[in-house]
Amino acid sequence: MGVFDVAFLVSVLTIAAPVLLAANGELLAQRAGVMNVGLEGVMLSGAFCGYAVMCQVDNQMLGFLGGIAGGVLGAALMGILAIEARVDQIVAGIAIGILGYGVTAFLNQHFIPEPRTFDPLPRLAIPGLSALPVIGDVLFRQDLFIYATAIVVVSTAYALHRTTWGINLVAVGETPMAADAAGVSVRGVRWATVLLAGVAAGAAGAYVSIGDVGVFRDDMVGGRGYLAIAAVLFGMWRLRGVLLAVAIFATTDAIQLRLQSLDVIPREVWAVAAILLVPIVLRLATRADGTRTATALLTPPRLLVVAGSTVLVWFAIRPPDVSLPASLWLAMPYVLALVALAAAKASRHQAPSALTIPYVRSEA
Amino acid sequence: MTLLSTATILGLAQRLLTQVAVAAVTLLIAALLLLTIGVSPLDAADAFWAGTFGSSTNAGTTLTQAVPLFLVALGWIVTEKAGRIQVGFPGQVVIGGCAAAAVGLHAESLPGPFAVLLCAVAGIAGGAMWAGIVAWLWASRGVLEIVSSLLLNLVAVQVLAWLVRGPLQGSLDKQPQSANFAPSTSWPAFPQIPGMTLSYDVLLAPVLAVGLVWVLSRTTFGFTVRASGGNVTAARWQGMDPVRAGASAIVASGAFAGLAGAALLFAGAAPWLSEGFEASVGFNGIAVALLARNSPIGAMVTAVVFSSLNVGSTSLQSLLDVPSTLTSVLQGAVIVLVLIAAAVAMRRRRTPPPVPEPSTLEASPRPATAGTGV
Amino acid sequence: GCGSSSSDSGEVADSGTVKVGFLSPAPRNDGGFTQYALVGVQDAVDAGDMELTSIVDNVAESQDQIEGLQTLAANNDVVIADGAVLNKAVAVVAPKYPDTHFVLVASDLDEFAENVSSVTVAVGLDAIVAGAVASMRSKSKKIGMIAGPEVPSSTAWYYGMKQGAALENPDTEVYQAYTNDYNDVGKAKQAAEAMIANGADQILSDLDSGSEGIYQAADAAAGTEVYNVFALHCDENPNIVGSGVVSWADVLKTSTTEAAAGDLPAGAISFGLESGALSFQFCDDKPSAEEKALVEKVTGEISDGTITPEENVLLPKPDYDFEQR
Amino acid sequence: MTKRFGGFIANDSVDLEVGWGEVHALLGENGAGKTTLMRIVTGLYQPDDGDVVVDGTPVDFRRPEQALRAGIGMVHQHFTLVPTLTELENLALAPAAFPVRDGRRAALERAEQVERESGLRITPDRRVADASISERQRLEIVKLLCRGARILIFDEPGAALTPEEWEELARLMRRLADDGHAVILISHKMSEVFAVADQWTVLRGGAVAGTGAIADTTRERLVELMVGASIETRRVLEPVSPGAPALVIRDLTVPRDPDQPRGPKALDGVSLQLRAGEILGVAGVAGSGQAELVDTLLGVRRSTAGRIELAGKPYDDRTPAAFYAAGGALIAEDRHHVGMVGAMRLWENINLRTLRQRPLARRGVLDPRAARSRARKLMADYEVRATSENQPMGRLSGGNQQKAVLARELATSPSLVVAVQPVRGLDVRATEFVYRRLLEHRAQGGAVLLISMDLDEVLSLSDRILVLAHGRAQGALTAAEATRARVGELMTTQEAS
Ligand SMILES: Nc1ncnc2c1ncn2[C@@H]1O[C@H](COP(=O)(O)OP(=O)(O)OP(=O)(O)O)[C@@H](O)[C@H]1O
Ligand SMILES: Nc1ncnc2c1ncn2[C@@H]1O[C@H](COP(=O)(O)OP(=O)(O)OP(=O)(O)O)[C@@H](O)[C@H]1O
Ligand SMILES: [Mg+2]
Ligand SMILES: [Mg+2]
Repeated sequence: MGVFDVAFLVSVLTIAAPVLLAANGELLAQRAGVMNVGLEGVMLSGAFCGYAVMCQVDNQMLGFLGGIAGGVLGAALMGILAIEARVDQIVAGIAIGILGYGVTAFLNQHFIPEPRTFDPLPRLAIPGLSALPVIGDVLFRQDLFIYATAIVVVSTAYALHRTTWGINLVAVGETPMAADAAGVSVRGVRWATVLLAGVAAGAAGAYVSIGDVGVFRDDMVGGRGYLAIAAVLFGMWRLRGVLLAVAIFATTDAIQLRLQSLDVIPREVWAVAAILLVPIVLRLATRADGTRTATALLTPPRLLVVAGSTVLVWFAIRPPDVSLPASLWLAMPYVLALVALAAAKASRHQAPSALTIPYVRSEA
Repeated sequence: MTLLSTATILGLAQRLLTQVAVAAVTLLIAALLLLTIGVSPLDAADAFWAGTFGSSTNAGTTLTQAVPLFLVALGWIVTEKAGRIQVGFPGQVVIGGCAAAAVGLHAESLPGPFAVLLCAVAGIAGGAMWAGIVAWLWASRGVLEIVSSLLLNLVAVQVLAWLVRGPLQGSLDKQPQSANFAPSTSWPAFPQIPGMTLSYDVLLAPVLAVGLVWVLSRTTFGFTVRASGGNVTAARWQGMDPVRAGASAIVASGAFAGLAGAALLFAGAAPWLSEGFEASVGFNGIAVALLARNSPIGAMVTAVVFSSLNVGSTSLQSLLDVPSTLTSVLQGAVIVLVLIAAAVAMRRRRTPPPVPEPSTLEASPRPATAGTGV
Repeated sequence: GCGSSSSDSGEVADSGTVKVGFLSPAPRNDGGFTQYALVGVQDAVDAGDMELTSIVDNVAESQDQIEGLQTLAANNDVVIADGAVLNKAVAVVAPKYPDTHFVLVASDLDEFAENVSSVTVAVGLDAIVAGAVASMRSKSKKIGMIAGPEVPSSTAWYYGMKQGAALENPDTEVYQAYTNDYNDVGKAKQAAEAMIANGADQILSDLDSGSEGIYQAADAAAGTEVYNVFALHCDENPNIVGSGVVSWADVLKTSTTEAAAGDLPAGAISFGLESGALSFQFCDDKPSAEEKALVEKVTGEISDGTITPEENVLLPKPDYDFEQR
Repeated sequence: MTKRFGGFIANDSVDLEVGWGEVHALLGENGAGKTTLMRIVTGLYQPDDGDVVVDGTPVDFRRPEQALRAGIGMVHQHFTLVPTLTELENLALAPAAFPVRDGRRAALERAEQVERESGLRITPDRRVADASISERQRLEIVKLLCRGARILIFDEPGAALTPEEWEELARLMRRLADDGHAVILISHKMSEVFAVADQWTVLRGGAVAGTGAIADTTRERLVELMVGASIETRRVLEPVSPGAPALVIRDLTVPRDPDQPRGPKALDGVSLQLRAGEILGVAGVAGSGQAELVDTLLGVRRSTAGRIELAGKPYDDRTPAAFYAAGGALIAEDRHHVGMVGAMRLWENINLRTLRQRPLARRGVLDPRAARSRARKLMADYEVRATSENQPMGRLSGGNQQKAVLARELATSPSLVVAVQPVRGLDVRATEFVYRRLLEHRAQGGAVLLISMDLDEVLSLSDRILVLAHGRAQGALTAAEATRARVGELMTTQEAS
């Protein structure tokens, strides 16, 4: 009985997709200087609006459009507060989080008389590619949303690095004064990215409700919005970093669900954990000038990591008869993220300088 | 001279007007929402008042519940002054509460005041320790405090989930709750108030507010913290240690949050540890501080406003069957409106901010050129 | 709509009408535990001279629960505290309102109180039957249970199924998984997929609206069968075999009616198989004769004491007045 | 044009007329309103009253973009570049009609065209953060030219440049004017003004004090218009017999990149000695190691070899705190970044160090009243103009910020003053004032390490001059030996292979 089989990989993708899409949108907004900690509320708005539209027309395409509209609505509120009224973005985000929950739950209770269920998005096999062993099943037998997410991520990479728009966006988040002086509308760029983030979060929310399972429940986004924000921060505002972060989160989450059902942690899990620790150890052993030494490992925190990996290797050879509490597994992605950040000495990739700082050109 | 004073009066009047306008709009929205579900707004106002300040018992509850919010707000203010963006309050409240609970469950034999103090100290230590991780990661590993604190929040939730199912589990039917704390460990309540709902910990609020203002404005530590917050590089070049100042500020803010955790458990009505005891105090505390424009004194007022929203919503539910979701809507709407009002009020008086300072989100506590690293 | 009526607040009416208040940590439309309980209370209210004055739902935090209970207690004769986590909050509030009768659902108080009756259902007994049936129907001899938070009333299903499965076939493996939320459909789906990938082909869902996720996982994996709890939902999905039916509505109707009449004894009351509140039921076309017989047999043996519940299958008995119905 | 900030009138019915093909100098004391006026012209501020007319058409700019469209561009003192982007990307930064296109290619073409026309060359793939000040300035100009600016405004462009760089810029300004552009130059240096400008306008207290052609005026007349009186600018270095060594540096070696101790060196075996009562000038083109020397003295950068002695004692444990404790003071080059906290009040900034010590602080508790009154006294002594000591430092005009920094650094009677470009951005009077202060300091037995790229400044103030080139000390000259030619020759010594 393998823990890491095809079904596992598929579930990693399913868990990752909505978080990734939302994080991708949020990344754009944050690179332009606007952080929306109320992303959870925006996703909920998308989830509910998608569901509400489905209840009316029972058409998934329109449902997703409804979800996107819901996301844009939430994002527009953020835009008004952060860009127009220039209030503190963190409080604005908190408010949007509360509102997103309250409004959707309220409308759901009072305006949708009977809870409905719909079919989730069908899985589409891509002819040819889906026949490939393992990869075919994992990557090319997915639903439309997952394909769309992949396309969006690739286009984001392109837009950020290969277009004038990307340059303008980075400038607006980094030195808005310079962008303004060059005639780039700081307001315009920020609005565009905030609304795009709303589109992404709305679609991701709609996937959580009508795409993945076909129902809506109060608060059903269940923290995915916060996870998306954590991914952007942990990814150090780089698309690659965000991808990695979401992959780590999704993988540990999927493992966690797997392992809960088993009484004993199988050997392969220990092996994978040990393998994951190796790059961290190497990293810690690397001096600033690039040389590797064993002596660099002799500080207490580093010794701890080394000792930990030794234990893991031992466990991989002789699995101990333990099952760990679910909480430990649930906390694992975040602990891993912290260890990775500490090991990476992440100071080089910095936050966009103008993140959360409203742009005021002169006395208004 | 006269011109100036007229301007000041006009400004004041304008601010007052916007406040009134906000209140009016919020009430209007509330009234409309209530009407859609068939509740008379007047009844609702009545129930809200009754639940929050209508009786001294309820007023006590409202004030007591404002204390943790206020403490977290103070924590935010400290880090804000130091130019750090630490959002780990939910986690620090949780861990502070857990530490306090762990001590409190074993402190029944101690005399009352001593046990109360010990639990408070344990809470402070727990919160400070949890924030200490953030501070360490920032100061010596260059990890952005906003990132690590956010991740640690998510870890703290799991620590609590494990504790109440494992080591601290203590109810007859194995619910994820601890046993009740001994009465001797709880903050005493004002005996004058029926129901003993007002704990003495409210006295912490004015004392700590004034204390914090004093520390920030009148001590070299506060001065160093503010200078570091204003311009890290300049502080360093002027012979201060902005890394230490920033790290101390983060730890201090964690201590405030930890104390809030202890207050939630030992000064509230529910003397036991359970999942979710944090009750969003961590994030709402930030809002409390920001709505008070980061003034410790102002935060006392905004904390009471927030807590009355919360207490009042419970009473709206139980008296008029107003659904809890509606009260969330109202809470969100109030924050949004207050934010907009503050922005409008500031618009007039706003001059451009001083020459751009280096970003407050700057990751590396030392400039990249520094060779004196660890 | 929730079909509740608003009322004037104020003192408990002098008239004969008994005022009832209801408080729940979950949303009232959770499609499960809370919703069934409300149906029972409503039935009782409709049948007797009672009035359901208000429903306070979605109160997750202890302080809010205490406040909610207090406000309800001040304005009602009977207060239903519908959820195991309310045990401590009821213990705090009840002594302050000696004239109000509290009905605590699905949990016991740590200490006896004159004006509190706790009503629980021995779901673990149902789970034994369900476990035996699932084990018999399983081809892979791997069965599982998925619940929300890991709390005793959920783990009871797991331990019961384990005991029941062992009765039928000692080699059957039983898995458990917790999504931490009775209503998170997506998580439930993923948990079910993981369990199916581990080989399980019979899954019991101790979830409310989260069950939908399990149905979908089962739809995607041929041969997977699903069991519900609390009520039969045969029309919701073709893969549903049956349900460990727990009639919370009946339990609550009985309790509310008795409490209103002043007949409900203080202390703990556990509803078991005999009371009819608990039974394992099949969807019509599903069971073979053999399986039907198995249900009869196990149910009988539990009732006559041949099968005694193992550790964790039943919640621990409180040391005060306890009544098994 | 009239512009008010609250009750304060920064521009008071100012008239300014600039013709095509001329270089127009805009002069005035610190805080006279020059920058404010130009910010209005470029759409950064909205005027309270008045019009801007371009080519006979009244225009109304709400955004810098509109000004740029009308052909007006400004090189700000604080560059409007994005440090994390490359030079080319900074050029490509523009509102794009069709944003999914990659504007880099077009930008490169335009940059090449500008290079052909004006000779200005950029390094497309270098990150702006890695470029020097003059390289950034050049990029700013290229940016404006690429966008088709015909009226170019330079706000104190000379302040950050070496003499050579200034010469080059001056030639460029002339050429632009000859090509028919209009150039507005804000400057405090008469030499600069007389070298390039055709016309002048002097602002005083926000109003126009006079205007005319350069050919018809004299320095003295302009200075008088600016400050209301003529200024004694002749300086005689009274001979002072130098005392004990205040600063000794032996064989100091500092790597360019702290992460690569064995990589290229910013300072390579530099030695120097500075005695009490002496001003040692350090001359050199930008990037010759001056910044690293200061960093190392302050302890924010590590040396790989060499010793430093401060006031006769070894100074090995180098930190800013130890530097000040040993009697050091620093007038930093980049005051915004390292010298002040813009959001804090003037009195706090003036007392940034003293506020943490006796007598302004006892046992960690401050005495704000005493600190305020000390600040007021220093403001009077050093002629810092501000509405009050409570004004946020960032709201002072640039020159007054510099004076506040001077007050802070000189008032504690340090034994060693490290002064880096001390008069950057100061008006004539303030400049004279600073020089006087430094000389007074010297006369009282203080030592001054004067680091400047302005040769005249170094030559006129120093007892001895050390020339840095490529991180090496190329020679130490006494005041008597030092001539412009001799120093200039040493400064441009080619790197030994
Ligand atoms: N945004 C503002 N808010 C308030 N006061 C301002 C603002 N901008 C400028 N001032 C004030 O207006 C006056 C004129 O400033 P301005 O920057 O135009 O002077 P300047 O002539 O450029 O001086 P300097 O030579 O020092 O650069 C100063 O007293 C300054 O403090
Ligand atoms: N955003 C702002 N808010 C308030 N005042 C400002 C702002 N930007 C500039 N000022 C004021 O405008 C004036 C000119 O600013 P600028 O940055 O051009 O300074 P400067 O005097 O030219 O500086 P320097 O001498 O350092 O080169 C200063 O008085 C400054 O305080
Ligand atoms: Mg200026
Ligand atoms: Mg200036």
